Amino acid sequence: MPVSVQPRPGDPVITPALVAEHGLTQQEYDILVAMLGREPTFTELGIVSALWSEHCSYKHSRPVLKTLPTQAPYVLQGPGENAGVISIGDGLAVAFKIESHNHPSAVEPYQGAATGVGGILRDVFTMGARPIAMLDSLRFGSLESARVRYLFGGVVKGIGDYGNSVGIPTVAGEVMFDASYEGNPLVNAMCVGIMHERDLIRAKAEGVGNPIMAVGARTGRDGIHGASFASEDLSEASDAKRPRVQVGDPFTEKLLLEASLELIASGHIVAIQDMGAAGLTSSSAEMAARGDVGVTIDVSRVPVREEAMTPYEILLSESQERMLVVAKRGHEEDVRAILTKWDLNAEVIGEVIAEPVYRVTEGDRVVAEFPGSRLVTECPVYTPEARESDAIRALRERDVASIAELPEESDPVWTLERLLSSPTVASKRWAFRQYDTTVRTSTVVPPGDGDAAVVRVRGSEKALAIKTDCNGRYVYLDPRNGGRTAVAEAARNVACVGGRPMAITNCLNFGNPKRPEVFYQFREAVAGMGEACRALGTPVTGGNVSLYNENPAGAVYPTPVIGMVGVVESLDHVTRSRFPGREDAIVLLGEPTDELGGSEYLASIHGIVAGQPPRCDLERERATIDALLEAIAAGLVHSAHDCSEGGLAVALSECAIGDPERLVGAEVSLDKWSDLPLRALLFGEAQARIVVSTPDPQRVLDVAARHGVPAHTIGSVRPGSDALSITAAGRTINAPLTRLARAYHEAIPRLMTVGAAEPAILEQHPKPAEV
Amino acid sequence: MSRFRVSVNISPRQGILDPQGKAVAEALHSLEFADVRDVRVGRFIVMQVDAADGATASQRVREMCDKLLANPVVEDYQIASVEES
Amino acid sequence: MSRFRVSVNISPRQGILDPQGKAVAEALHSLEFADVRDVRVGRFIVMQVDAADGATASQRVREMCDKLLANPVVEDYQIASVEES
Amino acid sequence: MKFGIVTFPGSNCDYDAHHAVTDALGAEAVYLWHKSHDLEGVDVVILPGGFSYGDYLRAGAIARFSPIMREVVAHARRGGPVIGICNGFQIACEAGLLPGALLRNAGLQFVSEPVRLRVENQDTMFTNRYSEGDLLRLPVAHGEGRYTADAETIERLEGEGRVAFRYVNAAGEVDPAANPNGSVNAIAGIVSAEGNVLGIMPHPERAVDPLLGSPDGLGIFQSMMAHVSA
Ligand SMILES: Nc1ncnc2c1ncn2[C@@H]1O[C@H](COP(=O)(O)OP(=O)(O)O)[C@@H](O)[C@H]1O
Ligand SMILES: [Mg+2]
Repeated sequence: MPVSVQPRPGDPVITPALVAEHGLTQQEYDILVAMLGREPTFTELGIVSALWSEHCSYKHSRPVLKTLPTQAPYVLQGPGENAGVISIGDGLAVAFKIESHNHPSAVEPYQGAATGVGGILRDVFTMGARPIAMLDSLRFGSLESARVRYLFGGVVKGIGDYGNSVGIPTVAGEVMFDASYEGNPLVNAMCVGIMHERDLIRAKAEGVGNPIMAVGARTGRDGIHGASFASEDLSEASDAKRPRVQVGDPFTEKLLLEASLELIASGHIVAIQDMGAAGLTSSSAEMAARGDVGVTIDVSRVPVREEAMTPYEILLSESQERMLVVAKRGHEEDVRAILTKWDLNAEVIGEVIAEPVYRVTEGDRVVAEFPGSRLVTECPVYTPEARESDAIRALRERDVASIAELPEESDPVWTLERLLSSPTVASKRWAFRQYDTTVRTSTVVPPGDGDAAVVRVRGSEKALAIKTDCNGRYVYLDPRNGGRTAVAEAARNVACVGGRPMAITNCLNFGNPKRPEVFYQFREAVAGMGEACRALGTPVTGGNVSLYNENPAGAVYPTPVIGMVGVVESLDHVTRSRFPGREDAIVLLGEPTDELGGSEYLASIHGIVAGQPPRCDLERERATIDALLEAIAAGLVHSAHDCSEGGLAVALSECAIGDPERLVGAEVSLDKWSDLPLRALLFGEAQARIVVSTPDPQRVLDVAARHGVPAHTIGSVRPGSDALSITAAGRTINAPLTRLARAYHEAIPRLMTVGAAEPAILEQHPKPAEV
Repeated sequence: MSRFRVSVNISPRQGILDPQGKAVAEALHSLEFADVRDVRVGRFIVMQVDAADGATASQRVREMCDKLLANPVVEDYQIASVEES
Repeated sequence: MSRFRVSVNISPRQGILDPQGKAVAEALHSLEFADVRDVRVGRFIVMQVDAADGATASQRVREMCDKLLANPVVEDYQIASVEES
Repeated sequence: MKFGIVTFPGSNCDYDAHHAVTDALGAEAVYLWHKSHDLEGVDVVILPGGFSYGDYLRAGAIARFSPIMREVVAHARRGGPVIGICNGFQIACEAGLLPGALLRNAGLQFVSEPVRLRVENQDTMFTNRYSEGDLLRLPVAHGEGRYTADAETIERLEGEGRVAFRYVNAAGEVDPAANPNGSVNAIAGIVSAEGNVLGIMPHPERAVDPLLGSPDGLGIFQSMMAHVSA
């Protein structure tokens, strides 16, 4: 029998204006009315506005995401759960996921970034995995701006303070700076966890009569409508209806982490899920939909932090450090006992029911009811028009080879120093020095020592190699090629430390999908990613989409951040990027080209973002990775570093000066490529290139040849020397190591100490001085 | 021109979660201070300001709070005292 | 028995280096607040206390400070206000 | 011999300490729950690093009131060895097992990096496996590690040889640039007047394996082993 849903006394009446304010189109509203067979109550409108927001529903992205490869024999859990899971053998599995917190971080960088870390940690430990590593992928405007310094400083401190407190090492990431991210920084956090395959648990409500329990922190009015907020352009308008900032409590998170893992191991529960975006609403609706069961929730039983909270507020609150648990009937007390041990609450707030409805009550008054899981499954899906912007095509087609050199460039050392001190290239130690990188005593290769992080897996000879990457400039100028390149670079970085790339998670940061040029970028970039994942054998196990990354100035660069996980088969294979303290030969896998498009050289020396970005040849990438891994396994490789922003000259410099306490000289000859323009040879960003140092160059060349990878011995390490000397086109460039080191290591610290608004000054962060 | 000692109290906004206050309240309870609730932990800043008079001094400090000392997104501030020193 | 709102200021002892205060002062100077000096940053704690009267309430809070809220090795505290709420 | 590692709410290096003691040192270790009143007959108590009670209010301020701390203090008063690492050092100071306090880093930022320590006194139960002047490579990871105490206390610590470790540069010299937090006299670790309590900000338990950069921290655990079994 259909129960009657009445509006609560005091509920606002549903007007077109109110509907619009909830981000629903008229058409979506009609679908809702048709589904209900009546007008929704205010509470129901709130529920739907959250579930049908871009953030929760993926309504503009789902069809495109479906084209990504997700299969491999070792994939235990693909997209659709809180995190992806792959098997690494020995009965062990790895859960990992990346998530964005861009909009909250633009409003309140410290709390925005901190709660981003908290959310992604929960996504991983709710799979039954113990988090063992964090990564952060960040994009900001220019550090010349005080506002940007405030955002960068606040975000880094927020990530550090949260992860450090919970006790998860932050071991890798990247930071890039470009005007396109001004006002809309990107803050993507990735978490990697380890578990026994047998402990894998899914967020799927099951078992009629099983109690649904709210676990962890109490519910307050934090971040109500954060999910819809995350689905809007950042503008003055969103300032007004800004949700109250969510404040993270890493201490409670740590207790929740331990309690949840104990709970999962205890066998007292059937499902557990984070109350993340759209809080109680999305967690309960999604768990019900996955299990294809009905649920009923009584909001009056939810532990609250503030007085007189309405069902609407309780359902949509995004208070942090909360979990929704489906317990086994009769085990409520066992669940409560475990939570109590960790000083946390657990309250029964609802039940799994046979009747195919999603019902919310307040005491015995029904305040919301939807038929079955249609609420989740019948969310409208859009495939907007896609058209490339003529302006961007023109930029790509621009002939950048003809751009005149600056007079100063007659001295390539000047150019090299400029590149090394460009914040995008320069050492990020200022950031990761604030991250606990060694807690858990498993970090084999910490930030800055290798192209990816290496974290050992206790109780096995294996280790994990992990890294995030994406060059948004490449994607902007050529989305498909850029999407491929993002995956390829992440794979290359993982291979450089000795890891076999296994699978990816991804965070798709794009602008407003309703604009054809943006949706074009989205569709093409994802297509490119898919091609690369197929070619490199790294399926997609999950990810996150963040759209509407815009500000009055326009959209950010399309930035599909790739989080790659690889397996290092033996700890003997672990390889770092610095030159060793011995006279090794230097071998270049891959070849330079005349490509300059989209390069850091054009951007930071000429202030130009244009041209065809370096072509990504996936067959070549794969062969290069295979060759490198074979050489590493054969014990032939003492160091490996790929060429990315800044090209070969920057890569060689990083190998020489990466460790400020141990500068190592080198002597390199690039004469065999004298036909190439010098600047392309030194600073071009041709892909699929890796700088390797080896005691046995011939065997490395043989391995490369067998894989059809071009390779050349280009010089040797000179531990005694105090310069990096490069001979090219008949002339010799002598770059003093101390100058290169100063440029590379001091650039960001210098920038971060200018100006007033040093975010580190106060524990809570001072408002930036507007400039 | 004279010198004033100005002090400001900065505390988490009403309704904003204050994990520190929560932890302190719980600690106090376990120490048999059962009679305490709603603990909020903020910052206390004292400084010397040169100004023509007290009103100007406190006005200056307001500006400092708006610009740097307080984060309006999560904090409220209040000039606690202005004394000629 | 009534309820009082009691606030305490806890600040670094004289002679104890206060890098936060120093950094704030420098930041203020670079923001053209040339007229400020001797900035000290401490903690501001507000709480609700049930007590017979104001004197008892503030006495209770003193005990809390001696026991937990302030560290006598490096900090001084001062009851800033006691108001019936 | 048996090590007891206290797990406070928010401890996060208890696992690392357990790994160091069992896997690297090969001794027995048990976790001691903060609500417990039983030290389970351990020979050495380790107060591990982390963020007990979120480091809210002051690092270590709340943890010192945990039930288990009453037993730990009694154990120390009986002369039983206690080592406080990082947050454990802060807790030991708050609990009065060691003098002084650990304040916000002078640079105001959390600092995570390998540092160099010089062994200042080899005649303690925590350092007998080192020689004076030895240089150790250990990681630090803290935001509140600036050791402070009044002038007399510092004088006494120095005079009685109770400064066990100091931050130094590659040349083994005290150098502001090599002092990660601005500690008075570059103090990184001290022992109690009776010599049975060690507080150290850097993490010896994270430096027990060359694979992870340095085995230099193992000596502290071996020293305790030698002392207790002697
Ligand atoms: N935000 C960050 N957090 C942690 N580690 C970082 C961060 N940014 C850069 N790193 C580390 O710095 C090193 C260089 O990274 P990156 O600039 O991406 O080099 P590459 O371009 O060669 O991949 C890597 O070890 C990387 O993990
Ligand atoms: Mg790289």
